[in-house]
Amino acid sequence: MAEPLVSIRNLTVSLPQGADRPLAVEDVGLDVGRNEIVCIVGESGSGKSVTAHAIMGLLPRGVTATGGQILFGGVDLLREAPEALRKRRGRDIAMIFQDPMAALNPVVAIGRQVTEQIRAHRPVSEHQALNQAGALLSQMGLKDVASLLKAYPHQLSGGQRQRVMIAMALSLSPQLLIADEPTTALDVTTQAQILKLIKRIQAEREMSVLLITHDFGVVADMADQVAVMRHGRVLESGAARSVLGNPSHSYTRALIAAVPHGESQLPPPPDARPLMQVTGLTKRFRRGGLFSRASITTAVDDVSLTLSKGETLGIVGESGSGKSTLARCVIRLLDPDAGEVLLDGADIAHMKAGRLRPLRRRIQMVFQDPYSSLNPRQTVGDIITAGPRAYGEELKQARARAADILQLVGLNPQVMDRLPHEFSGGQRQRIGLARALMLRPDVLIADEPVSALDVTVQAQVLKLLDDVRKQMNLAMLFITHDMRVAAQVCHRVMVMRHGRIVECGPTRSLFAAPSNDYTKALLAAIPGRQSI
Amino acid sequence: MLNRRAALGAAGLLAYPAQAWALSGKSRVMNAMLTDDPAHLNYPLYNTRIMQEICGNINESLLLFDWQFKPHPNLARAFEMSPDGLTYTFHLRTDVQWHDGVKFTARDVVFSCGVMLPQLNARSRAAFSHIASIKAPDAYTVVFTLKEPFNAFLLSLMASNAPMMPAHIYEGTDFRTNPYNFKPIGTGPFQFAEWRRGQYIHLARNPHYWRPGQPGMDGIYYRVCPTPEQRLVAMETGAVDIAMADDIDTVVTSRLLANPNIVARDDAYNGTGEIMVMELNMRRWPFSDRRFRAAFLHAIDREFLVKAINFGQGKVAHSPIPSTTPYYDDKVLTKYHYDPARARALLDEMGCKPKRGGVRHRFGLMLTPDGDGAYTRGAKYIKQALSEVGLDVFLEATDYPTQSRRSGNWEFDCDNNNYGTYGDPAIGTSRFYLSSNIRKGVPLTNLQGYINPEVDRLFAQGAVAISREEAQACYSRLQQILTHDVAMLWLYERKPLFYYNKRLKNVITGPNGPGDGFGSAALA
Amino acid sequence: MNFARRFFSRPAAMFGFAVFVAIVMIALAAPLVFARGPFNIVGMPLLPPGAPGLLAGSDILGRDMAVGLAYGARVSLLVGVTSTLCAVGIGILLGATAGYYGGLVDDLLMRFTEFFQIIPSFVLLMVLVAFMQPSLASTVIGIALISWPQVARVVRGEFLSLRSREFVEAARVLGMRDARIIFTQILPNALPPIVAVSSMMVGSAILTESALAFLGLGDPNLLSWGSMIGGARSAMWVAWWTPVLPGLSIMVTVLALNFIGDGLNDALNPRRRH
Amino acid sequence: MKLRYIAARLVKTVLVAIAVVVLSFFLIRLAPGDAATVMAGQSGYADEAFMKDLRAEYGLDQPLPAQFWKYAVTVAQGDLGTSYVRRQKVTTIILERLPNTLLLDAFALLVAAAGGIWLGSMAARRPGSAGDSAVTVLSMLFYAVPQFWLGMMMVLVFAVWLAWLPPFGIETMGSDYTGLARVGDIAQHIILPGTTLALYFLASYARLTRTAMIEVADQDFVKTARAKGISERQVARRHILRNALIPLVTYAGLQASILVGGSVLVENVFSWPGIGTLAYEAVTSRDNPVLLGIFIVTALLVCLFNLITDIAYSIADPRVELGK
Repeated sequence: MAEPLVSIRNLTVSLPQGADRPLAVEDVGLDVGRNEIVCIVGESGSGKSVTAHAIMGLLPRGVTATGGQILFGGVDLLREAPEALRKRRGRDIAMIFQDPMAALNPVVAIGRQVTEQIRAHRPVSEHQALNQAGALLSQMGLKDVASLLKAYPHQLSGGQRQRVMIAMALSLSPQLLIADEPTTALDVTTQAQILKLIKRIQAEREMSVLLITHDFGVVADMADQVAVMRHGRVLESGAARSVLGNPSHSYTRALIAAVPHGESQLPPPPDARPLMQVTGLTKRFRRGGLFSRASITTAVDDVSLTLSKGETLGIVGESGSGKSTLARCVIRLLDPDAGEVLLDGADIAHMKAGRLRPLRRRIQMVFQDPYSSLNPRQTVGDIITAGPRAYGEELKQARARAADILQLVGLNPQVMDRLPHEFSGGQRQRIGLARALMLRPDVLIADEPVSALDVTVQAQVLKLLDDVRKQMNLAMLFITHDMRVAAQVCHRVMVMRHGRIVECGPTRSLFAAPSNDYTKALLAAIPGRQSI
Repeated sequence: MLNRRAALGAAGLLAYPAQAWALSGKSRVMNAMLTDDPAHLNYPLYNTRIMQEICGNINESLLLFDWQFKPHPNLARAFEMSPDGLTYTFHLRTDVQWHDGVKFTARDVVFSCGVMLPQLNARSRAAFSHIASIKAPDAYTVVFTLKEPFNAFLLSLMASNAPMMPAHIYEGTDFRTNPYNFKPIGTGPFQFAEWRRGQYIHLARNPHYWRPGQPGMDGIYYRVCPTPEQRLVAMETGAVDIAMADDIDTVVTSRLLANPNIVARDDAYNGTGEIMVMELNMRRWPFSDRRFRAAFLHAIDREFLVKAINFGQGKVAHSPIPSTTPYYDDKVLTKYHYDPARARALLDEMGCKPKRGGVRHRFGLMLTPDGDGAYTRGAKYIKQALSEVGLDVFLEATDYPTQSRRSGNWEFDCDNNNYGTYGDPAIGTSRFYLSSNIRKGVPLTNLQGYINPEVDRLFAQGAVAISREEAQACYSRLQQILTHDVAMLWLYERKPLFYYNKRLKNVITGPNGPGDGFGSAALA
Repeated sequence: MNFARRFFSRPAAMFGFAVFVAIVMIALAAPLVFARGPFNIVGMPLLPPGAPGLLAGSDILGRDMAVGLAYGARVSLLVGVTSTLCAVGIGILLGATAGYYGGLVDDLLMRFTEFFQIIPSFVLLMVLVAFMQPSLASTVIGIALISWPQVARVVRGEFLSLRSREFVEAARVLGMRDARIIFTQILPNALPPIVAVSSMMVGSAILTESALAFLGLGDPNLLSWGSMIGGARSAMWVAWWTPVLPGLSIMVTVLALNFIGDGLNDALNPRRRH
Repeated sequence: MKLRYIAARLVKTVLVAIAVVVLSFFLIRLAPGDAATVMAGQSGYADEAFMKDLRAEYGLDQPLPAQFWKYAVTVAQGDLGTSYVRRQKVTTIILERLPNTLLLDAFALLVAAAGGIWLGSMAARRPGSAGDSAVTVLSMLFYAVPQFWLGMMMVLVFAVWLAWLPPFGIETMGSDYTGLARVGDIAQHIILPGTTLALYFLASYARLTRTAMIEVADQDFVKTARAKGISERQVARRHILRNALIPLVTYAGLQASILVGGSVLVENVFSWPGIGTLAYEAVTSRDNPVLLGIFIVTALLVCLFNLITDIAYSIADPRVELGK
C-alpha cells in the first residue's frame, strides 16, 4: 500500500475552559491513502468535525491543537508556517461544509465566489477564471451555467449550492477533499445525487476524500476505509467491509443495530372501525402585505385519509411536501380552507373555538424539536398537568396521575420539580409524550418526533411510541421524512409530494413493490439500502 | 454700588482668530445687538425697549430732557406755557426735513399728537387725554390747549412717549399694515437703510440732519444675537461696540467689569426708571389684607436680592417711583426692612396661622418667561425666602401668550414683572393704581384690582396741579398712602448696566440714554 | 439561579449595579444627610468647590450644589423610572397584540409604531411638554409617549418568535385560552429582553429629561440636574463647576444603567459572546 | 423589480407626510392661547378690538375642520402659512435656515460614519484585546453623555479657557466675508457643534460595526472564504465588512429622527442658526405655523433619508427584491 497522503499521529486538541470537557479530541491516529474515500463516523460531539478542521487549520478561536502530528505528503501541517499553510488551503487541500445555505457569501454573485478561489492561487484574468468556473459547474451536472454565474446564493436550491461548493473546492484540483457532513442538511433524493457525484469525481480524479458523517448508510455506500469516533477518541478503524460486517467494538455494534432498516416487522393492524375521516382537505397561504403583490401557495391540495383505532398511519414526504401542514390542519392549529375532518362523526374542520374546545382533548400531539417544545420557565410537573388543569381537573389529582404517566414513558416521577434545561433530547421527548397522554387522547399526532435525536436515542423513543400505542389503543398519525423510520413504526404509509398524496398502502407491500415513480425514487435514495 | 471684583483671568479682549479683524478696523460704523427681530419698526405701535433703542435714532421728539428732567429744545426750538397752565405754544425749527426730503412742519406734530400716538400707544393716550385741541396757526407753530392744567404734559413729550411721526406717510392709512412700518421715515440723525430678517437692521447716516456736526458715525448695525452667552462673546471680542439693558446676563458682570476695554454705566435708563415689582391679585384672600403684603416684604432680604442674586445691579425700592426721578419723597415712606419675625407676627395677627407641615398659605407665582434669567432667579430666591415664614409658593412657568392672557384676565395669585415709570407719576405710575384703569383682558393696567378713592383723587389732582409744590404735595401724600398700604410689592429699582467699547465717545447724553439716539456718539 | 452568577460575573455589570445603588441611596438619604433643602440659600453665589462648608461650591443663587446634586438625583431617577414604566406598559400592550395576533392587526400597529419613529421624537416631545405646560407630569407623559415604540418593537419581535415556538402550539393544542397562553407561556419568556431594554430606556429617559430641563421646559419648582446645567449657561463663563458637576452626575448614572442593561443582555442569552 | 419597491416606499412617504400634517395640526391647535394673544402680548398693549382683527386676519375664528382643510390645501402647494410672530412666510423662514442644519448634520454624519466604522472594524479584528475594550468603554461613555452638556464642555474648554475656537453662530458676526474667507470662517465655526453632534453617533456606529463584524465573522461563508486560501485582509474586507455594512445602512435610517432631536439641542448650545434653534424659538413663542412647518419638513426629510437608506439597503443586500 503506497505511503498514505495524510497520516495523523496521536492528535490532541484542547477546548477553551468552560466547555463541557477539557479535550475535543485525544490521541487520534488516522491515515488517508491516495485515491480512496475514508469516512469518520460518530454521534454529535464525538470530535469527528474537529479532526477535519484541524487538518485544514481552521479550528475556531480558543480551540488549539496541543499534541501530535498531521503529516500531509510528509510535511507536518501543525508545525508549518501560517502563510505556507494558508497557500496550501484550496490548492492542495479543499473542504466543503454541512449547511450549503450558509456556506456561500449571500451578497456576492456565484461566479465571483468561484473565480475568487481560482485567482487566489493562479495569475489569471477575471474573464479566464470565469470560463474555468463555467466549465467546472457544468462538470458538476449544473444546467444553464451562464445565468448561474450571475445569480446570488439565495436564488439556488440546496443541491445546486452544494454542487457549486464542490466545483469551487475542485477548481485547483487539490489532492485531498474534506467533506464535513456534506448532505445532512439536504433532502433524501438530493443527498443521494450529491453522494453519487462525489464518488464519481473521486474515481475520475483518483484523489483522496475524507468524509465526515453520522449516518452508517452513507458509510456503507461510500467508504473504502472507516474510523468510528466517540468522545474524542477513535474506537475502531479499518476497511469498511470488515468494520460494518463484524464490528469488533460493542459501541459500533449498538450504532449499526440502531439504524432503522427498511423491513417492517409490524403485524397487520386489527381491522377496527375508522376513528377519523379526512376528506378533501385543502390549505392555501397568502403572502405579501399592503403594498407588494400577494402570492398564493397551496400547501395541502385535496387530501383524504382514514385512521382507525390502534393503527399507526405514516405520512412520508420531503420538506415542503405539506405533511406538517396537513397534521396541523387536522389538529386545528391551522384553519383549513376546505374539506372535512370527521372525529367520531363530528366535523371539527370549521368548528368555532368554543364548541371545538371539548373535542381538542381527544387529539394530542408530540413535537419535533425537544428544545422548543417545552416551556423553559416551567417545571416538568406544571408542563404535564397544564392540560388537565385547563379542563378543570384540580392539581393534586392531576399530579398523582402525572406520576403514573411519567413511569409509563420511562421517567422517574421525581423529575416533576425540575426544569427542562436539565434533561437530554430523548428525555424531553418523553416529557412531551407524557404531556400529550395526560388528556387520554384517542388520536396522537407525532410530527417528526425523532428526527432531532441521535440514532441510539431515536430507536428507544420509537419503541416507546409503539408500546404506548398498543397499551392505550391509540390511533397514531406519524409524520416523517425518513422512510426507514416510517417502515419500522407504521402499519400503513402515505407518500406526499407538493401537497398531494401520490401513493398509499400497507407498509410491507408499499416497500416491496412501490407503484408510483416518486416513491421508487424515495426508496432508492435511502442510504445503505443495498448493502445492509 | 458696584465694586470692581477681581476678574477670573479674562485677559483683555478675547481674540478668536476669526474675529481679530474687529479690533483693527477703523471703520466708523457702530455695532449693536438684537435678541430677536422685532415684529416691525412702527415705534408707537410696538413700544418695547429694543424699539426705543432703534427708533430713538429715527424718530425724534419735540424736547429733550437733562439729568434733572428739565426740558431742552430739540425739534421745537422754543416753547411757552400760559400762566394758567392750559395752553402750550411750540415754535418749531424751520430747517428740519424728513429722511425722504419732505419738510417737517406743524402738520406732522398735530397729526402725531392728535391722531396717531393716542390711537396706537396706551401711555400717549393717557397723557394726551388732557388735550382739548391742537392747532397750527402757521407752518412752524403749534398751540396745545388742555382741558385742565397737566403739569406732566412737557415730560409726556419725551421721545419714548411722543416720537414725531411723518403725517405725509401715515395720514389716512391703516397704521398697523402701513408698509412703512418696515422702512420707517423720521427726522433723526440716522435713517433706515436695510433690514435682513434673522441677521441685522442697518441704519445709515442722515446726510441732511439739522443738528450741526452730527451724527458722529457713518451708520449703526443692530445684529441678531439670540443667546446671552453669544452676546457676551460678541462684546468681549469687539464684534459689537455696545450692549444694552438685559442683553447680557447679570451673572457675568464681574467678568465684563474686569475688562479694561469695556466701560459700564448704570444710569443710562433713569429716564424709563424701571422698578422690579411683584403684583398680588387683591381680589383673593389673603392678598387683599395689607398685613399680608407687609409680611411679604418683611420676609424678603431685598439687599441680598440686589447684591447677590442680581450681582449688584439695582437699589432697593421703597416707593412706587424710583429715587432718581422728581417727586420722590424719602421722608414720607413706610419702609419694610428684612424682618422674618415681624412677618410671622403679622401673618399670625391676620389669622394666616401655620397649618399642618408649617404651611400657612400656598399660592402660585406666575413667572415672566426670560429663559431662566434674572427675573426667574429672583422669583426662586423669593420662593425660598417666603418658605422660611411658612408661605409655600409654587412657580408657574409660562410663555408670552399665556402670561399676557392670564395677567390680562386676572387669572393669577402673584406675578413678577418690571414696569417703567417714565419720569412722572402721571405718565408711568398712576396707570397701576387708578381704579378707573381696571380693564379686563388688557395687560399693563391695574391688574391687582387695587381700589382706593383717595389715591384716585390725589392722582387726578397731582396731574392737574399748576405749581410744582402743589404737585409735590399730592405725590408725597400718595407715596405715603401707597407705601403704608403696600399697594404693590416694590422689590428694587433696576439699574441695568449699559456696556460700551472705550473707543466710543459721549454715547449717553441724558436719562433717556439710548432712547435719545446716538447722534452725538463718535468712534475714536 | 445561575443567571445572577452570570450577571455579577461581569465586572462592568457589577460596577454599574454598585454605582446605581449608591446613587439611589444618596437620593433617598439626602434629607437625612443634609440639614437644609436644595433651595436653601447658604451664602454668596458662585463660590468654588471647597469653599468653607461647601463641598461642591455654590450655584448662581448661592445654594449648596452638593445638596442640589443629591436632590437632583431624586428628580432624574423618578422621571427616568416612571416614564419608562409607562412606556413599557404601552409597549407591552401594543407589542404583544401585534406580535401574538399578527396579520392586519400587526400591520396596522407596526405602521403606527413606525410613524412614531419617523417623527423627530424630541421635537414632538418639546411640543407636548410646552403645550401641557412644563411640569413633572407633562415631562413623564411626554417621554413615555415618545419612547414606547422602542419597547413595542422588542416585545413584538419576542412575541412573533415565541408564538411560533412549539411549546406555545402545544398549549393551544391542550386547549388553553389565548389570554392564559399570553400571560403564562409567552410573557414570562419575553420578560428578560424587556427588562434589558427597559434599563437602557431609564438611562435615555434621564438624558431626555435633562435636555428638556436644560431648554427651560422642565418643572420650574423642581431642581433637577438638567435645570442646574440650564441655569449655568451664563454662569459657566465665570464658574466652571456649575455646569460640570451636574453633567458628570448624569453621565455616571446613565453609564451605570447602560452597564446594567448590557450585563442583563449578556446574562440572558449567553450565546452572545463577549 | 426594484422600481416597484421604490414606488411602494414613495407611497409610504406620502402617507406618512399626510399623517404628520394631521397629527401636528390637531396637536398644536389644542395648545392653550393662540396667535392673537402672542402678538398682543408682544406689542405690549392689546385691547379686545386689536385681538379680534388679528384672529380674523389669520382665520383663527373659523371652525376647526375648515381651518384644517384650508391649511392642507395650502401645504400641498408648498406654502406652510405665515409665521404669527415674524409676519413672514414659514416656508421662506425654514428654507433660509434649513441649509445650516443640513450642513451641520452632514458634517456630523460623515465624521461619525467614517470614525465609527474605522474604530468598530479595528475593535472587531481583535475581540477581547485592549483596543477592543477601549472602544467599547469609549462608546459606552458617549452613549451616556448628555449631548447638550458635551457641547457646553466643548465651549468651556475651547472657547472660555483656550479661546481657540469661536463657540457661537455660523460665521463671525458682521464680518461679510466672501468666497474662500467665508468658507474658512464657517469651517472654524462648525468644528465645535459638528464634533459634539458627531460623537454620539460615532459611538453608536463603532459599537454597531464591532458587533456586526464579530457576528458575521462567525458565519460559515467566512470559513469557506478562509478555506479558499485567500489572505486574512481580503477575508475581512470582501466578506466580513461587505456583509456587516447591511445592518449599518438600516441603522443610518433609524438615526435620522434622532439626529433632528440632537441638532435641536446642539444648535441651541452653539446658537447655530438652523431649524433646531428655530424649533425652540417657535415652541417658546407659541409660533404654531413655524413649529408645524418644521414638523412637516423634518418628517419629510427623515422619510427621504429612510427612502435613500432603503434603496441603499436593497443594493447592498441582493436578497431584497420586494420591500418587506
